[in-house]
Amino acid sequence: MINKIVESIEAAVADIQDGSTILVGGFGTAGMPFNLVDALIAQGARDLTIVSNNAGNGEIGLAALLKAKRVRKIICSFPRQTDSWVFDGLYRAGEIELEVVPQGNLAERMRAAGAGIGAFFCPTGHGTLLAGERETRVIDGRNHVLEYPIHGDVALIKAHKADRWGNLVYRKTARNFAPVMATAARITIAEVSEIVELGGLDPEAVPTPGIYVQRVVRVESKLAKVP
Amino acid sequence: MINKIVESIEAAVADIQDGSTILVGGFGTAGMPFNLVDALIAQGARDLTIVSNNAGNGEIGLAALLKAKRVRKIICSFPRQTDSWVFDGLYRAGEIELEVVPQGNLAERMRAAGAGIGAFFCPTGHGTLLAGERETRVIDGRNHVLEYPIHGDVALIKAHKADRWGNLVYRKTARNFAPVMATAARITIAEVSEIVELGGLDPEAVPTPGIYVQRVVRVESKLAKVP
Amino acid sequence: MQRMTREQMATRVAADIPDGAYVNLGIGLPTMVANVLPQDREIILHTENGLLGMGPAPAKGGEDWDLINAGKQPVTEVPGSTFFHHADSFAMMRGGHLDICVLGAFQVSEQGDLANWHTGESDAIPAVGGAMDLAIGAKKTWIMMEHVTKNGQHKLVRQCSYPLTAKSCVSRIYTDLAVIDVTKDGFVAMEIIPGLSFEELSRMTGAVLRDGRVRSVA
Amino acid sequence: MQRMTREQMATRVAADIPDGAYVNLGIGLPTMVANVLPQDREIILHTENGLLGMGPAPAKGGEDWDLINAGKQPVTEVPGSTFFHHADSFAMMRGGHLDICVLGAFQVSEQGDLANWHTGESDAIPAVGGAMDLAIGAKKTWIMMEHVTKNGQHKLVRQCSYPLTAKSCVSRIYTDLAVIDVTKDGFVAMEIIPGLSFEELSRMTGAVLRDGRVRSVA
Repeated sequence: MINKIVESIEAAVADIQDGSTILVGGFGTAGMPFNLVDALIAQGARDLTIVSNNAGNGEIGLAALLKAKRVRKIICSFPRQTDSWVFDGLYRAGEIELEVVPQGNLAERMRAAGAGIGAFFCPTGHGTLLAGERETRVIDGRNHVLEYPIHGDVALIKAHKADRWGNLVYRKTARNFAPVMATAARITIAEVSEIVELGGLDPEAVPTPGIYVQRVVRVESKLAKVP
Repeated sequence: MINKIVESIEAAVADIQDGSTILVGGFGTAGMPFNLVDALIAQGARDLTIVSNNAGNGEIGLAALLKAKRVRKIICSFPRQTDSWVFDGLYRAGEIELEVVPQGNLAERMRAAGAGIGAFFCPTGHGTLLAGERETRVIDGRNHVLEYPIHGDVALIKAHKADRWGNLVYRKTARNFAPVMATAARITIAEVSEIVELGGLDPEAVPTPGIYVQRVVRVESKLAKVP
Repeated sequence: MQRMTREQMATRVAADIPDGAYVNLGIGLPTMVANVLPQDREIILHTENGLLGMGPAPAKGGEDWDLINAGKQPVTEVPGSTFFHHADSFAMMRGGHLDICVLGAFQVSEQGDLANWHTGESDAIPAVGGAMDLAIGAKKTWIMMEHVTKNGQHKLVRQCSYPLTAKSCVSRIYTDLAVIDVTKDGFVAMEIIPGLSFEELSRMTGAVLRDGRVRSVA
Repeated sequence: MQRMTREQMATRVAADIPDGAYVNLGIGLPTMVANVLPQDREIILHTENGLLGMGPAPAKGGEDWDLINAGKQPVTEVPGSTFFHHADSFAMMRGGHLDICVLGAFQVSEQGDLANWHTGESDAIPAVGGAMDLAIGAKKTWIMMEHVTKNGQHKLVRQCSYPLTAKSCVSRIYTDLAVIDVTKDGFVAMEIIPGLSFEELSRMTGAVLRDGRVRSVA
């Protein structure tokens, strides 16, 4: 019998290795897996590469992971926010490596990783600093840049409901990167607010089929805005 | 006010031009937009390029369009079926051009067209006849073939329900290519069994947001298997 | 001369958005356009964090922090809205399906090059978000910004001195002084606020400006 | 010697599919595996036309022609199933998420090359379907086929003479005579049906065959 539900959040993250690349869901605080990130801090893995849209808000979640000096490098689209002082300080002190990726490329590169696409040409970023030394090509008269997949060792994501097969549904814009990250990581761990019986989700409306999910843990959702 | 619902199926297909590339939904008969294809036959456009998974079943739908000699070329993954005698006859008589594309590439190339991807590298078909003269590249030690988007002038698809914004939901495996084709065509025309009020579809469960749909027409669904 | 207020600028942009248009409003100034959309038009707003059919801000106390816009402010959903994940959302944008995106800018060049993500200062922390995707993705990219900086420096320029967001992507610029089309012949003033002459506007513009206004037969 | 029936072959394949596996069964012979899956294991079937969690054929009269498998036969959905579109379905396959796919074949070479889509005859109508995607997409590609053709010709060969579906993709072959692993050293017989000697099996195999059977200490 398939049962991806893990009883404790500590067990869910226990085997995360030093040096891992970890995809962390969320756009700002919406969809941010706060409980899993807290568990990762407690677990102690270090020298991590984090892939996430932002670089932490306030002093919680990713910001707390950064503050604990566990992160070697962050790949994100928008590190600078009004409440990203933890990241800002580390960056200015030269204590963290930053790779800025256009948000659409961030999503599409993880989608490529999950979909078996070796690389793709896309117009975004052509002629800008972020295209860097990347290969370019004119296709149909338009400039394109060659982009490669971003694979994760682990994805930490938040969903609304799950069943024991790992099928996940989300709430509103908290969906954001989670379904894409789930496809791009070797091990996807989801924190959810509710577990339903198998068959309790509408099969026409499951953004993340369970094949992409290895572990599910039920938690109290931290919905409130960062203070 | 936005109202994509067209009163007659004749009006829905009236402006399809000779020489168009038409993406036709369906996998076998599931999701095949029989009513729209019949309307296209009546409308009379010719010299068409058809992109569809199969090349028609029995004497109806795509097979009838082929029989009416309206199709110059078909791009599909699996023309040969037990009931594809219309296509088989035209092909052997040299009266239709065939491009066979692996099913995953067919889907992904239309997805690329809809997603603004200029080209992508993928392992499927490497070292086979179907890779033809395509560019290849070794990425991460694996052989890949470069594939280009397939754009449609028109997509003809079948859905289950729609609202006046063109939001579409599907039934079971009749979904297949339709959401992908809707993104890849300049004009997407959907036949549906039911029209609901705006707000009548679950916003968490709409595989085809209305932005991808230009016209919707209500019809009696032809669900029955081809005799 | 009375410069347009931010609200007036938003109203001016909104007036040009046709019924039925799919529109993405960038963070900052363009967000204000959502509040002044013409009531008699159905305009569908896209937010790149996964919602088509975004509604106005919720009433105080009605915030749902799972329902936010690209600026991370709470919003609402309208009937007919749909949610999707980030790759699907950017596919919608980058695939050319949005009719218009409205973005802020540091500089726009007469070729339509856009600089709106990085000041180029060496100690600045770069942050691009969806700007590069938006600039190249929509059918039309409009810019909404002050005509000159607070210090009076040009923002409409011959060549952007700031790092580019995208080349040749801007088709129209709405400023607090004018509406300017970006054409193959460069900047063309289509409207100028009352009390400001074309010559004065030209001096506040860092590249050749042509006069494209339709003159009324007086 | 008694060749295995198709049902016996299906049962033999099914026995090797572990609990919790995600599996795609190709059209034709492999479809039969669905009917003989061990009752004490939860095995989730993928069908490339957009369903994960495919169930058995419906009772007569209960067919829903919107719910079919890749062979276009009516099927059912099990609790926990999910539907998705074709690009998502092939992303699932091509992204390496399926544990096993079981395919039929014309020929398999000792390098694991697969030929199963085209006989190479000049008047044949080519039709590939999802075969090329399946062959390269799953973590393991297993083949289920007769050991030799009806005319006694080899199907396990040194080099495929038919056009390839994919190179170096097959890891195991289940025939009506044996279970053969495809290793870097070529074909290795892991099981042979009772009454057939290794030497006889070798003669029916068009490439070098090694004996990999575990001998019981007699």
